[in-house]
Amino acid sequence: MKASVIVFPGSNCDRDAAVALERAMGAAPQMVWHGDSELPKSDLILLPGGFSYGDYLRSGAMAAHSPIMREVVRRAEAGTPVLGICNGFQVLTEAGLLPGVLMRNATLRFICKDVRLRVERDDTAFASHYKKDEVVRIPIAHKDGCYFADPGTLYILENEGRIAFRYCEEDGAITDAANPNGSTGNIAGIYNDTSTVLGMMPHPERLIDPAQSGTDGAKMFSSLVETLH
Amino acid sequence: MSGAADVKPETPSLSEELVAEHGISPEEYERLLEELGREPTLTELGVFSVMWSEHCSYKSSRVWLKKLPTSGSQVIQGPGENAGVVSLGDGQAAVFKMESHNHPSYIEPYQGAATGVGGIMRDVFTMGARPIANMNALRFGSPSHPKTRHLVAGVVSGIGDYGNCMGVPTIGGETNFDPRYNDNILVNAMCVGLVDANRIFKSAAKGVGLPVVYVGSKTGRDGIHGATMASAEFDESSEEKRPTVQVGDPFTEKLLLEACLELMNEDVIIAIQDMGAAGLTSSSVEMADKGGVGIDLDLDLVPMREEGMTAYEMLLSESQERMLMVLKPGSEPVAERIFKKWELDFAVIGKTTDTGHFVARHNGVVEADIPLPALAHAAPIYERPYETREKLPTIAPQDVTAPPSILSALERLIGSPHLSSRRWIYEQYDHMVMADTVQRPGGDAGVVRVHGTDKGLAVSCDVTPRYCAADPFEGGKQAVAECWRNLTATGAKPLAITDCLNFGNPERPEIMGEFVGAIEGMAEACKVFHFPVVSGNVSLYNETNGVAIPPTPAVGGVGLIANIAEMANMALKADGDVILLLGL
Amino acid sequence: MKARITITLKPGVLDPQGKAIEGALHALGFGGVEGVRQGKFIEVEVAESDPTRAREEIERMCKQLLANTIIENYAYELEAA
Amino acid sequence: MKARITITLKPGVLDPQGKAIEGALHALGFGGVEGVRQGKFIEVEVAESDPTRAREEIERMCKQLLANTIIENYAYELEAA
Ligand SMILES: Nc1ncnc2c1ncn2[C@@H]1O[C@H](COP(=O)(O)OP(=O)(O)O)[C@@H](O)[C@H]1O
Repeated sequence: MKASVIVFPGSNCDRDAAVALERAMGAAPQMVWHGDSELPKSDLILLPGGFSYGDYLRSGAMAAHSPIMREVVRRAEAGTPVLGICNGFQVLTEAGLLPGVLMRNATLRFICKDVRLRVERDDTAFASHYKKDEVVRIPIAHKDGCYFADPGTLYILENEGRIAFRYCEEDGAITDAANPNGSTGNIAGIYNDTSTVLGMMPHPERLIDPAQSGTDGAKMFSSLVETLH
Repeated sequence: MSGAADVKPETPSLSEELVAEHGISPEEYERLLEELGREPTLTELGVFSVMWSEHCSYKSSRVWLKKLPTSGSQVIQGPGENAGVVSLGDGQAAVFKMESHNHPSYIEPYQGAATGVGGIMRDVFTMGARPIANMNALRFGSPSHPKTRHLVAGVVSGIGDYGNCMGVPTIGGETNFDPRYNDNILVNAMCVGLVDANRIFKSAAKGVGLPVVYVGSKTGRDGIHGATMASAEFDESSEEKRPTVQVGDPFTEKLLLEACLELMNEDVIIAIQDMGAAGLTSSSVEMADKGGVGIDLDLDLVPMREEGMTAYEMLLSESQERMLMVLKPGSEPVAERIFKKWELDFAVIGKTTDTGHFVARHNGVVEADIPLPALAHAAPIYERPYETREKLPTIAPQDVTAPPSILSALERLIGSPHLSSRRWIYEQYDHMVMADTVQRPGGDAGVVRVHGTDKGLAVSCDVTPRYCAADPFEGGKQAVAECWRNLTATGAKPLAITDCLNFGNPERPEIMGEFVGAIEGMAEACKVFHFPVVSGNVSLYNETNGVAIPPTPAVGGVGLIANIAEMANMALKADGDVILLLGL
Repeated sequence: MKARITITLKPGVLDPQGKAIEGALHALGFGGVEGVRQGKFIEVEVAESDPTRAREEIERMCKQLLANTIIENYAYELEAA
Repeated sequence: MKARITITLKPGVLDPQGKAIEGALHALGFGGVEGVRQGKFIEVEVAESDPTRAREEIERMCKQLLANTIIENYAYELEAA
């Protein structure tokens, strides 16, 4: 399996994502500079977290126009799986690969902490090692993670089963108290209409080995490797 | 260089007020005239004022700082460079330093704290290290003071936004409240970086005729000393010429970090220095002085953000996210390519010389021409008088009235701002980015894994100002000891400390007494523990209307955990475990 | 020419910043305040001196980058620089 | 009454956002663009219907909360709601 991690100016979870991929794949992914217009052959494209362009103007807005994104969009439309984590999710919405937007957290503050997620689907390349309705612990670290979409879009997302993860209580209950950032429907991650593009605010790459105090994130990478090898 | 004729500008006699507004005393001015052999130009006066300032020259503290032990087999670089360096074994080293940004944070809490974090990270990556952990030690006024809430919110989000954007985890710190900080809050930021021990970069510009290179952001009128406004040269109606608050740009700093580390992989840098306080002046003077050479700057070549800036303003500007480097001749294109890739400014703005002078030209005029020793070594050093305050009486336990009930006492303690949870603060800091945080904030020390190894670096910031106020010597000792304990509590072997000595006005003997006492106490503890000081910072004059802050010698320690599998933490692990109380 | 662009959230889009400001204004004693909304204000100078073409250019900038038209509206004024 | 308040960085104050937006516009092919500055735009409704008193109220809001007068300027227009 060949994976590419896109590096934008201001990306800062690119190394973390590469470490997680390498651990799962047994080989290092290719790091691709945003200014390149050529993307090597890839079975998976990962847009990492960070603050591309400082998150100035709107998170992800400027990165969405980087030269490499034209190629990412083309590949995504041709079916190559794309995973956007945190800032990567913001870039995917700004680039139009996923619907909706990520707005300022309801608290208006940056939040870094572990949250519980309920796995809504286990039939995708990203989540096959999880079980539907399983509750996992994954950290978030963002200021703009409040997912918003118009009612029509939300209706489609819900009806087509395109919600990937929701913020939840330890027992899986979807409550306001478990919602860290005000996201509509406690949405933490969504798929595109072919379930090949996933955007999520939580950082699975930060909990992949016991020294980090948890491994719930590792299954995402092992799912991908098993499905895409 | 343009080879411009050495035209000297008109040198009108500088008024006494102007000299005083530059913080130069009449005796210091006499000394300046002697060193220079003539009257300074306004630009030269500005240069002297920053180089001879307390901040740059350590004129009140230097004699006492010598008391701190600074050596040990683990020490690779003690005080004197941008940051201290200790060995971690296996050819790796930790680079760290703590610095204050107190006054700017009181004026504009968000930007002041943000630029403080930016500055300390530059100190660390200038040495070739990738920053891997940040800490911060904060002191605010009374929680009920009308300004406190605003200051806390601004400082915390400023620290968070800068560190988060840089992608460096903030893994701990400390926070105190005391009414004596009402008008003088303290914002001390610490950064720890990781470097290969054989790839450490320093600031001595050794060699003549070498290109002096400016990189990073453009220069604007940020943070220029207020005294400039008094000068007749400025048109007071011109709002645009007002010196302005420094605004941080963490995005540019992130690019600067990556570009510098990329260039450091090429073998072309002879010396590098970040532009911190007193920007272009102190960085070029320090590099030239350490290298034993002269330096010639052509200010026309400095990348500018605003039009019409004078030499004075350019030399004193504190615009952030800038670096000065001396390169091997001929390597400019290599460096330029890298900085252009990262979309940063790059300009050759001068060269090293054999004149032993600091020379700055602008528009064909020599605006400053000063022998370097006058700036670097002739700076006055004071042995200020000090008096040791009488010790406060010891309180005997039986004289203290017992609380009505243990439970209510406990409630009061837990509910007090001094002991309440700091989660509200550290959740605003990304403490997990880089994916190597193995002990998050909330424990005794933060711990990050040394990337790709089983080793861990434990970091802790400590001081209890209350103790220092009661007895500076014991308080200084205690700060070092607490830091030592916090590190050892994770299973780390403490290696060395950095410090940030925050005090009131040193011209008052009782304040100087606090300073002396705290240093002597710290020195004693450091000796006993073999816990040397490898870097640090002094912040004096933290007082308003005669009310000084409590003596606050913040200590930041770093320790090494050989194998993180054996690390200890605070969590109680299982029912039925035995709890032991150790110590006196 | 110089453009002064205001970007505002569409009606119906939640505005936590505006709400927080409103709360803070109430706390400061500005009781009668309501309907606070926060947007962006961007100034841009374009080389184009023909108003019609300048307008077109600004429109494109807004649509492509400056505003996220899913949630935001934009408006602008042009003046000779 | 309704106030439309624009808050801008004082001249000379570094505007990292404006700088980054300018860079992005250049990369998108808007070559002639310069002097990009980003500020805030805030809409507020006040109960006060007397323009003079409404102005006073808005001034106080700007000074006390909406603008950070150390680095920002503010300006506003009032209109009947
Ligand atoms: N300003 C801060 N930034 C980050 N973490 C902080 C800050 N202040 C306190 N903390 C964290 O909160 C915890 C409790 O702080 P404190 O009560 O000051 O510590 P101590 O146990 O050393 O007295 C510690 O883990 C500390 O690292």
